[in-house]
Amino acid sequence: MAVCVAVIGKDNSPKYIRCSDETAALQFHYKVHTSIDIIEEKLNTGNKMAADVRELFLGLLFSTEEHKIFGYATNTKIKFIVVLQSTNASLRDNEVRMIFRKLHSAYANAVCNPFYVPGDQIQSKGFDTAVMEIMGVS
Amino acid sequence: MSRTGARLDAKKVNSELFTLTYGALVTQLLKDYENVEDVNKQLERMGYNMGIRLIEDFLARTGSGRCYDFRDTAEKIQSGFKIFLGITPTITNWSPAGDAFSLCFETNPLTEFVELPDHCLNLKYCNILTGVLRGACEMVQMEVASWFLQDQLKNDSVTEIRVKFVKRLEDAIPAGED
Amino acid sequence: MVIYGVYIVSKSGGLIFNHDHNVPKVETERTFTYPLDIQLNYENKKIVVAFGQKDGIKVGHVLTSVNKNPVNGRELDDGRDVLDMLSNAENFPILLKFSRSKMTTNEKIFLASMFYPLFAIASQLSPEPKCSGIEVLEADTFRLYCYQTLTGVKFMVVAEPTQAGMDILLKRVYELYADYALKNPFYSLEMPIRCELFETHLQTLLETVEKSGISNV
Amino acid sequence: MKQQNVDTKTNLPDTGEADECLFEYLHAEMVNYVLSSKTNGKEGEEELSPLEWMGFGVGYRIMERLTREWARFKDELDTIKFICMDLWSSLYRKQIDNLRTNHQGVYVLHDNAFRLLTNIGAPDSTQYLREAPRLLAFTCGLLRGSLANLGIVSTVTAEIATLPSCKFHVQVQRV
Repeated sequence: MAVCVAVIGKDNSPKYIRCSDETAALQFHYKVHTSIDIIEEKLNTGNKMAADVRELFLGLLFSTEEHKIFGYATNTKIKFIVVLQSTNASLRDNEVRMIFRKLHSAYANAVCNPFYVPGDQIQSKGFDTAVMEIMGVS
Repeated sequence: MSRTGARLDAKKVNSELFTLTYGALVTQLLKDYENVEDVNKQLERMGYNMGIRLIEDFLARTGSGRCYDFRDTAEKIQSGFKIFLGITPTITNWSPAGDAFSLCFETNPLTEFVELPDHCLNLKYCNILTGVLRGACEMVQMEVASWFLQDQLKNDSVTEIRVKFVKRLEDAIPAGED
Repeated sequence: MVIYGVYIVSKSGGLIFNHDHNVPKVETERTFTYPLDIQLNYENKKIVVAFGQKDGIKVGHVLTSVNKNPVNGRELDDGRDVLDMLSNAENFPILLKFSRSKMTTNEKIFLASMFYPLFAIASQLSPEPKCSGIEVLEADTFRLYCYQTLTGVKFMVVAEPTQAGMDILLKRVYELYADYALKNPFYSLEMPIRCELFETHLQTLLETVEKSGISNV
Repeated sequence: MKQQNVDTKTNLPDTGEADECLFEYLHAEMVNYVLSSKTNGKEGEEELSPLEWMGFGVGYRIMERLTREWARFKDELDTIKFICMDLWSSLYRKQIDNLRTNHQGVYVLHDNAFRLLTNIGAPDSTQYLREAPRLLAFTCGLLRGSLANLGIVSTVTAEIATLPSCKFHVQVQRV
């Protein structure tokens, strides 16, 4: 299960961050920021790597002893970052992809709320629920 | 082209186009009017204008006949929702006199993505529906009133529209039907 | 098989659309010598044959041109009074063209508003309630078919008595109305229908029915 | 619209999807609303910017959904092609008929029978030519919004020569 989920806007500022353990929030925020740079790098590798990054799922960004950090960037230049525990048994590739698909679809729904102004912080019960599901809390 | 993505489902996308366009309209109205009540009224009025045209589309498509009983009307309205919004509201809570009933919705394409912000609690987001009902029924010479009793956007478990028969518009009834 | 025309009457009884489809043209042109052996009268802003029917020129026909110049009211385009001209021997021999008078839009509006109460009377004559009103009106030279929608709009078609399937045609016209008048955002309800697209589709529909029958629409 | 039996339609399971025609009716009402609102009482050019703005929001949002299962776009032209083919055919029933570009940020999208014009314009008709731009403002905005969300800032204008065809001019703003 994910321990931290973040949505980063077009301008690289966080639009949403949620951690399962709020006391460790600072540590996760730091990881998220590091990830942004790695994602930017992946997306800006020029045309040589273009074939690789045509997929929205960017795979493992980096890992530490405790955590594995995965990234995903939409066609609309929104980035999703998910932090998973390294010890977590369920780290198979398509499960991670599934998490991002869920996240992306929840994000698209939140954007389609006519009262959401694109670029604002995401404050949506529907999105919260989806993130909670991903983090395995309810 | 080597597209990995699936083709888009045109029917679904079209439905979303409608949903999003309606959302854009509601937020535009909220910008244009200071008073939320005025937004509700404007939505109703626009619904009325749509209803008076939509009814001909409904009649030409279904070839359905005239209603001589309000229960009949309720069923026609239900099938109208089915045809135009792809949903079948349940008909419940008949008044003892048989002149009022409720339409209950579990889902509704209009509100598919909507989360009402706190400052809009007086907004009747789907008020266009009451206008459509009024316009459509008026064209078949029936005056009805309708209003929201429950609204899922306001945390009710269902959305409930009350529809009440007011009168037959005798003057407008075409020759041969009175 | 001939369809003569289509009319649409709004629920308040006003003519909102008419289309002359295949109105037979009756025209006769010939040279006359003095004195004119046909009696002409000026009425309703037209010069009309009052008496002296001959050679295909019938009482009620209208004088439409003199020496190939069109007649407007009782004058030619250059302002000469036609009746004065015809009383003067110097102007003869003269070439006159007569034709059956066409209904003006005003006359059509008038007739449509007359049909409205007729329809109402017909439905009152019915011994049973909920009568459809006039569905067919029959004459030796034509039949008029009428279909009233639940919203009170009347669709009418005038056709040769032998033309079949006109009830189906009316339903198709109703659908065209729903598609090309009501879905046209610039069309307001109850107002005259002036939508070219409606007209072209109607024209095509009528031609198809005439050529290959109702089963092909 | 053909006559259909009620039964065939009502027996289908609920799709929760709105019928296509609703968008057209709603759009017509929005046009009327914008024209009748107070700023439009004055003389001069019709103020259609609220329509454009509503279209922008719709385009922006719908793009988020439509590109969800789509591989990342290679470049600008790839994006425009997506708009002409996939977006257009699902929103307006057919693809853009002709796309031209000067390869310097100008794209002309030509639709021979634009959905919102097909109910009013007979081929080569000049009727409604003056009023027709009202029916395009929303779509101009929708295009601009769609592109904006994909990272392409642009201005979009429309041009009608003969109904029901029209052209959308997209001018990409380079930074």
